[in-house]
Amino acid sequence: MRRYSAFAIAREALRYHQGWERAWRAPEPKSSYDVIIIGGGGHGLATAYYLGRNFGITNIAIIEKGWLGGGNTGRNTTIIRSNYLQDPSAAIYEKSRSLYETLSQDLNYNVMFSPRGVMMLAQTHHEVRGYQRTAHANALQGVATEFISPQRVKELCPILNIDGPRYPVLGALWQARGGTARHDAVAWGYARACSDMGMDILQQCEVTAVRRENGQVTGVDTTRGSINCKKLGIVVAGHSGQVAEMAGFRLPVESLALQALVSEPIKPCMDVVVMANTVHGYMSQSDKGEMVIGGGTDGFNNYTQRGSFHHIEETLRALVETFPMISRLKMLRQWGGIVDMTGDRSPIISRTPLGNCFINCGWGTGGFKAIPGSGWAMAELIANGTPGALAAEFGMDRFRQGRFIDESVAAGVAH
Amino acid sequence: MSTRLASGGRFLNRATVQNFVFNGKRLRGFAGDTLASALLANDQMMVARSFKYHRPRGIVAAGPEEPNALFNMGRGARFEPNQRATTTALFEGLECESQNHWPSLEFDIGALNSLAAHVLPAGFYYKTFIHPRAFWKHVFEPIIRHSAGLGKAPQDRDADRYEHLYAFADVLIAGGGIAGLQAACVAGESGARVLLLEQTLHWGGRAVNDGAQIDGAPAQDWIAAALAKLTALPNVTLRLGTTVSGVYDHGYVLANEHVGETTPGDGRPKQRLWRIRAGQIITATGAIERPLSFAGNDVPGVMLAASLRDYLHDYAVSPGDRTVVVTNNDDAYLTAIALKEAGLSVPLIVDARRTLTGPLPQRARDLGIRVEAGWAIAAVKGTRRVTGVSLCMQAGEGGVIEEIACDAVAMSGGWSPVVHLWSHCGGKLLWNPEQAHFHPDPARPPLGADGKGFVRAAGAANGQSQNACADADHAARAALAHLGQTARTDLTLPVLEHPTQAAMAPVWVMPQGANQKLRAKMWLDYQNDVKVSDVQLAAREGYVSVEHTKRYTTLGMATDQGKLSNINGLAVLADSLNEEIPQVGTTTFRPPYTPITLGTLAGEARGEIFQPLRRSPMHEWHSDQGAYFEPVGHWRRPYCYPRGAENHADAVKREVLNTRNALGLLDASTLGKIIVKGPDAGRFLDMLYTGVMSTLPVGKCRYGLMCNENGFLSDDGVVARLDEQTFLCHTTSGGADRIHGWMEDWLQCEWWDWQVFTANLTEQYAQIAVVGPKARTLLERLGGVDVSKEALPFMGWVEGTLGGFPVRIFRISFSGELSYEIAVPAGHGRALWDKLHAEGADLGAMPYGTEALHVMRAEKGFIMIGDETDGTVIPQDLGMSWAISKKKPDYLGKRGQERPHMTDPDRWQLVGLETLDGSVIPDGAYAVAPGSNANGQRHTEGRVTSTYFSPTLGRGIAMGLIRRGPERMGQIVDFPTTTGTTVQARIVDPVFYDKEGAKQNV
Amino acid sequence: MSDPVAPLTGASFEGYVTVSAATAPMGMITIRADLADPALAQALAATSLPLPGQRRIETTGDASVAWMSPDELLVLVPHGQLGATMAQLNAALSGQHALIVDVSDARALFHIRGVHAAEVLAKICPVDLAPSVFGIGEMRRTRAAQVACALWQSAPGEFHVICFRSVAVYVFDLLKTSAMQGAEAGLFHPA
Amino acid sequence: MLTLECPYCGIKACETELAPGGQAHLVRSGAGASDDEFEAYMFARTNPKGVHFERWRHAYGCGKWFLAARCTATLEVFGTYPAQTSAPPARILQEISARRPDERAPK
Ligand SMILES: Cc1cc2nc3c(=O)[nH]c(=O)nc-3n(C[C@H](O)[C@H](O)[C@H](O)COP(=O)(O)OP(=O)(O)OC[C@H]3O[C@@H](n4cnc5c(N)ncnc54)[C@H](O)[C@@H]3O)c2cc1C
Ligand SMILES: NC(=O)c1ccc[n+]([C@@H]2O[C@H](COP(=O)([O-])OP(=O)(O)OC[C@H]3O[C@@H](n4cnc5c(N)ncnc54)[C@H](O)[C@@H]3O)[C@@H](O)[C@H]2O)c1
Ligand SMILES: Cc1cc2nc3c(=O)[nH]c(=O)nc-3n(C[C@H](O)[C@H](O)[C@H](O)COP(=O)(O)O)c2cc1C
Ligand SMILES: [Zn+2]
Repeated sequence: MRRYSAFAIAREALRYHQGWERAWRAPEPKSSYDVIIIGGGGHGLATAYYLGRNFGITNIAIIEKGWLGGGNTGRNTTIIRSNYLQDPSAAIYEKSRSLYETLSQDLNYNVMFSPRGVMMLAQTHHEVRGYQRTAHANALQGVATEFISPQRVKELCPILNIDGPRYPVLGALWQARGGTARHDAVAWGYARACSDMGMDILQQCEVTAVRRENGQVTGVDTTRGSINCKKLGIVVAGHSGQVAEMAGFRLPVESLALQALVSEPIKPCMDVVVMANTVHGYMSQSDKGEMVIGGGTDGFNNYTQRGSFHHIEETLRALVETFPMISRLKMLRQWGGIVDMTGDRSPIISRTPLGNCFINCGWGTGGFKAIPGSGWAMAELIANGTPGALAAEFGMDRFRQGRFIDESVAAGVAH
Repeated sequence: MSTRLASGGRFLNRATVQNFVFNGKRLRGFAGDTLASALLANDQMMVARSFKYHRPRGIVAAGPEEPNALFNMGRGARFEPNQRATTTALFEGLECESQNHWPSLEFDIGALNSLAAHVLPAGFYYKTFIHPRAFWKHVFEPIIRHSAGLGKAPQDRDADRYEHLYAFADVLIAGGGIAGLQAACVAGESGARVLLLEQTLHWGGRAVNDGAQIDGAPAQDWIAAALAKLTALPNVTLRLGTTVSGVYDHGYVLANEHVGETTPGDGRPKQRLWRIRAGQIITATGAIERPLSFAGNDVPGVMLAASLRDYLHDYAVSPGDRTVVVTNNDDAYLTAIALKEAGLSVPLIVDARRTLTGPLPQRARDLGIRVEAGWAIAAVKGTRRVTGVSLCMQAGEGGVIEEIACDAVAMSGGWSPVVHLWSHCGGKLLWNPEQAHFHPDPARPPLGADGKGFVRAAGAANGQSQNACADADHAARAALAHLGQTARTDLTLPVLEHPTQAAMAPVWVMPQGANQKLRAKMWLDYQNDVKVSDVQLAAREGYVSVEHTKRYTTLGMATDQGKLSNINGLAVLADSLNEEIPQVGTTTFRPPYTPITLGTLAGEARGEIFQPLRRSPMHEWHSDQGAYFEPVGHWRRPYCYPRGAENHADAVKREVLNTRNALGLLDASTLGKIIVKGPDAGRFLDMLYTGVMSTLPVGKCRYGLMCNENGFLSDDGVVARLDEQTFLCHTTSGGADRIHGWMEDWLQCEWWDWQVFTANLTEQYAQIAVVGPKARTLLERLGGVDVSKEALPFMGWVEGTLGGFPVRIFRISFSGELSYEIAVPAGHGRALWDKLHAEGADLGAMPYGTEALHVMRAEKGFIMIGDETDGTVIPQDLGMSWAISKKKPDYLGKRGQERPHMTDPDRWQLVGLETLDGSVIPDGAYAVAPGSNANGQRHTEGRVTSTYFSPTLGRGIAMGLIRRGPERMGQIVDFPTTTGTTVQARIVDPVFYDKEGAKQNV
Repeated sequence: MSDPVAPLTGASFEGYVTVSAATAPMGMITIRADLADPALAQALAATSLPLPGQRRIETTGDASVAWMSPDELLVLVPHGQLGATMAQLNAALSGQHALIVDVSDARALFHIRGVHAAEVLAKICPVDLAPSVFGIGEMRRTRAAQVACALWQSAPGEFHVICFRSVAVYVFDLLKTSAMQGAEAGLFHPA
Repeated sequence: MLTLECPYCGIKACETELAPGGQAHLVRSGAGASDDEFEAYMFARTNPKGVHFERWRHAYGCGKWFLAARCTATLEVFGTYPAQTSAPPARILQEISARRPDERAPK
């Protein structure tokens, strides 16, 4: 693989950039692989990458029905943070966040991780107590967060109206090294690194059946033919229910539409990520200048990547009240993604009823930030057949036991 | 030079001059101008700088597809960035300035980027700025961010207002060109409810400037007649200045009406968002002309041919004195002819087609215009405005044949139907190779609730511009048929005639064999600076899906959303991949069609009516007393009532002590009050609550807990039995609606054969808690009800007339004091409240707020939903097994509570916590246990749930959930704080005050 | 005993329509019973109230009765008649499975009058209020922006809206904002 | 933005007047249910990409729960019916098979 650098660009500039090679190969499927990963989103690609990097397993196919990164990885609001309340969540999200810190260097692909800081506003006394609780938990979990005053909130984000008559800002949970990253670059960077290790990325290739024998997976049928494998990882987010059904088991998952929108670009005016959960809105400004805004989730099962408009309206109502100056920015584009919500809204990284088949799903509205950590933990599970410490609590059996990982308890939401 | 002609301009009212300011210069236009036409009339060729390279940019279009002419407009509280000049009506006093440059439009430091363009190709930042790591956040990203963005960020709160409107129609028609008008006539005259919305301020669309004839007369005549007809129909609603922004599932449509934009401050809403439900939607949105890709096609003065014609006809503006026309189709000849007829010079028509057969080229030649077939533009000369073009053969590599001086270039690459509205909800497209455009595929429309298509395209939007009237007629009839309405058969179809146009020839790169150097100067996306070479680079690097190309190059992601660039871009991509255009496909069309301000989308919901604020009947009294409120759901409840210089903590302390020692009054009106009645009411409540309610005697109250099916505690409250079949269930303030819904859910969906009715009477009653040792004295003073211990014992209730008020009095206590809760019809609430204060003044009556309430209940060890519970806590964790019936076969949550994790003896359980040093444990603190887990996190063994300074005890008290807590009475646990210190606390009984209950039971 | 107070008693606003809060409390009674049960119609007849059809509001004299759901009616009477009507209903329905409750104090009532009354409501209610569609005597439960409401038209250009008491100020503010001079949209009648 | 007809009021309600309530026809497993039954009742959902039977409440209307058959991939609606129904009515099933002859009956 030709390394990317400023020097390489300068050299290429002299010949009109004719010399760049493909970022990832476009191979024909082989008849068999050691591991097949279904799903070319961030989580699938990261799983393959860490299987190669940490376990030396490279005879891998990543099968993607559309274009890689075209699922939720390509349509999320890119918030990265690890200020979760429950221990298992804080562990995997912090692992992930710390991997993001060096991801550009690890992948030799600039994913533009921007640790500009994430604040979650406390706008009711109840929320204040909730975030103080999270701050205490984080301190014990090794996650650097603090509860900050309204004045500090205003300093960090001057466009915020902290004395709104309805919900004055009473403080915020602040994670200085949370932030954003360029979502597409995360998928592309992993893909390039996977391809470089010899893995096959098969795009426009939909898995249509999972072949099984004696409680084991033998391979998959795809729109580009049948492919055998020794182990199978299912990492398809919103389509987890579909693929699990092909594999013969049912998940505690429902697929719902979650929306987002961007404004037209304006000059930089907001250097941090702000989440206002009382009024249900969150916003950041991308490096291109658009305000990136998350909308709400539909309450009904939905596989259209659209979602109902009233959520956009509710979100904007909240944000216009929170950031009055944005009323004169314009919505440029709105879209939706299909998120997979589990019974406790926390993810699943788990063995399945099939011995050599593993599933990673349920990241719902908040799994972009988890991509490196989840890939790391899923690789461990696939390679060893048993979960490591990071994934241990995320098994599917927790629903039967009532051992939920519930993040909603501290006034928090998941994005 | 761009000027206003002495006469003409069909939209102008020359009698009204309008003064405006651009970049500090005072300029003049006329009423009827757009900002763009007025700027052109003032020879303002360069109006902007592009996003990435800061290239000089001029106006290229006359409609919403304009990518360049975006301005900061207005000032102060009416400042708005990124206003598109071509769709902004000029008004007196308008102020605007160009964007994305420093220090000025003409001299811009950022333009240096342009020099470095060759090291800043698509995606360059993915490949660089990787090392050293810290540089990204501190050096590279700030530089990138600094140069990002177009307009400035507004500063102040918006001075304008916006509103919404719901509308309904059988047939909604988007676009008031001849297709839209014809569709409206057919549907309207057939009696359907029709809504016809046109984004511009004029009806008729392109037909007039395209020289169309209808029924043998100029199109204008037919348009006027159609409008007259439509205006007279009561079932037809017409709107100009209203853009259809988005089509959503089940016929939901958003449209953005521009109401008061040109009259700032006159009190009208600035914009109005129409939220429409339509049975059928006809998208008659016309087509958009495409640019051609030749080197320097972005120099100010290069314009779309039809737009140039529009400026000429509509606003009497000629963007150039000498205009070279470059085209691959006949339509652009209309522009050349129009220029010539206006007395302007057209030195050359460059036509990429090898042979020209149609009558239009002939007419141009007849007018003396030079026409060169098979030619192309090799490059445009000039930087801030066009000074000339160099010409070459289209089939070649760009060898210059000739150079011509000119000050404008009119280009036409063909037309793309506006298929956005068709596509928003999933309508699919077909490629038409003759027209080289995508048009709606009638076999794959967006599907409505009935599974059938609910959008139809008509006219140019359907690829049927030459046949627009008949096509629209057809669409309207199909729409009516779908709705089950009969279309009138006696209407005559207008006969539409256009100047005959010969076939166009797709031309994606000009010249065909252009080398890399030229391709790096051919702009596809003007605003985002995406060039032909960028798309080719993306293809080379494997970003071959059209979606990858879009994201890698940002093609089509600018504020025009690719209205100009998309088809050209994907043609270049297809060419690079050696694929056909339909195989490459389009990117996804998403709402809105043109950007809408967020204020419009938020609508009227600002300030006072941002959200409903629920007020108790005594709300005004509380505000008058200077209460500090806290939100509880949408309610506002007084948190405390500070007096004088008191801070909140002092006020709470006073309120607690006064209540404990004398008399406190609490507005408890927000408590949920739900009536449950019927022969099966007892049985029903036994399923709902963990305890038994069916055995509650009439006249008595009982405390109960409700759980969800997972077993987690969801609400609590006191139930009073009113009569044999009737119970009154109190819920938490935040829980009333939820619990009422929960009850109805079970009654309607699970136990629908049980005879139970419910009614949520929360707001029927004001409720006042009269609390403290003097409570009885006060009620006795009011008189009318025997409130003695004997007549109304603890956990009893009575009904009567207290001091003249019809009341129900409950003897319940959440504070541990002697306490009465008085329910009175809400219309009497304020009067009773006033009376209690007046009569109780000498007894020390004082109001207390929610915080004093919380403190007092914590002193008593009473749990609070939301503090002791958080959705993961079961009643067993709270030592409330006494409130759980062991005898009942079932209740909601019982099975959930039997799962292994719920019965684990290691669960954290409720205890009291007494700090060793008397301090207050910080809110949310966790108790640590030795060691760490496999993920390196400290072990914990509990957490505080409520922690207060107790004014009664003069020290910190807390409740908390501690692993095996109740077994560990007297042990010490450690609570590290976030400041690095540790608070130690002893595990004690959670009841800190009056353990025997002597005080409340007097 | 003091008289009960209606929310925003008599407050009124002149915009391009007139919005006013009821000047005195209205007696309102919720009846929950199976409306399909003939016994209910009989009982109502005993109190000289008709049984309204689906989504109808019927008025006889100064009493009205509205269909709220298949097992719910809302009776509106002058406040002075509240007690008597309650007693009559209780008597007529005694022995049947029914719930009769006074909700007078739980509600706020507004009147919207003027040719553009329907349009003002169309700004906040997702209901087709075109004269050709929404007739006189139809009772519609829906939402006014973010809260529940019920509305009906008693005569052309004369609408009535009921909402919960706690949000009376919110609904009044909404109506005032929608009815502001200059905000005419010309939806059903030219502006 | 869905519209669903409330079978009680007979009006086409806007989605914003309704509250969604998840999968329909779940059979409650209370005390005494096996682990499997209880887990399935609480968590296992069909989540089909296709026809889904689901619960809705006419929350800003009559307050009644009703059931709907709706396709989650196209949002097409096959009909609504009262909540007091233990299984999809024949009328609805016929409508589905008429419009979707190839669709596998949802489990
Ligand atoms: C609007 C929105 C905003 C969000 N905001 C945030 C945020 O701010 N922060 C955050 O952390 N998270 C956020 N998320 C969540 C985050 O996007 C997801 O959790 C994450 O991207 C999931 O990644 P993934 O790789 O698991 O799934 P995806 O990226 O969806 O990848 C799954 C892939 O599987 C493929 N696939 C499916 N079925 C098949 C099949 N049969 N055969 C082959 N391939 C198949 C799909 O095509 C898809 O590409 C947001 C999500 C959305 C929708
Ligand atoms: N030469 C060509 O290839 C060509 C191409 C396109 C159009 N035409 C001309 O167009 C005529 C066809 O008429 P037509 O009515 O189909 O198209 P039209 O372009 O004349 O009218 C479309 C109308 O829709 C409006 N519109 C577009 N998007 C809108 C939106 N989202 N909301 C509201 N309004 C919107 C436009 O402002 C315009 O007035 C022909 O007579 C011909 O003159 C010619
Ligand atoms: C963080 C982020 C920023 C985006 N910025 C833009 C933008 O500047 N312009 C734009 O047109 N779309 C932008 N998009 C939206 C994409 O164009 C696209 O709508 C989204 O990725 C979903 O894909 P789809 O609309 O093709 O289904 C952005 C998306 C994300 C996730
Ligand atoms: Zn209903």
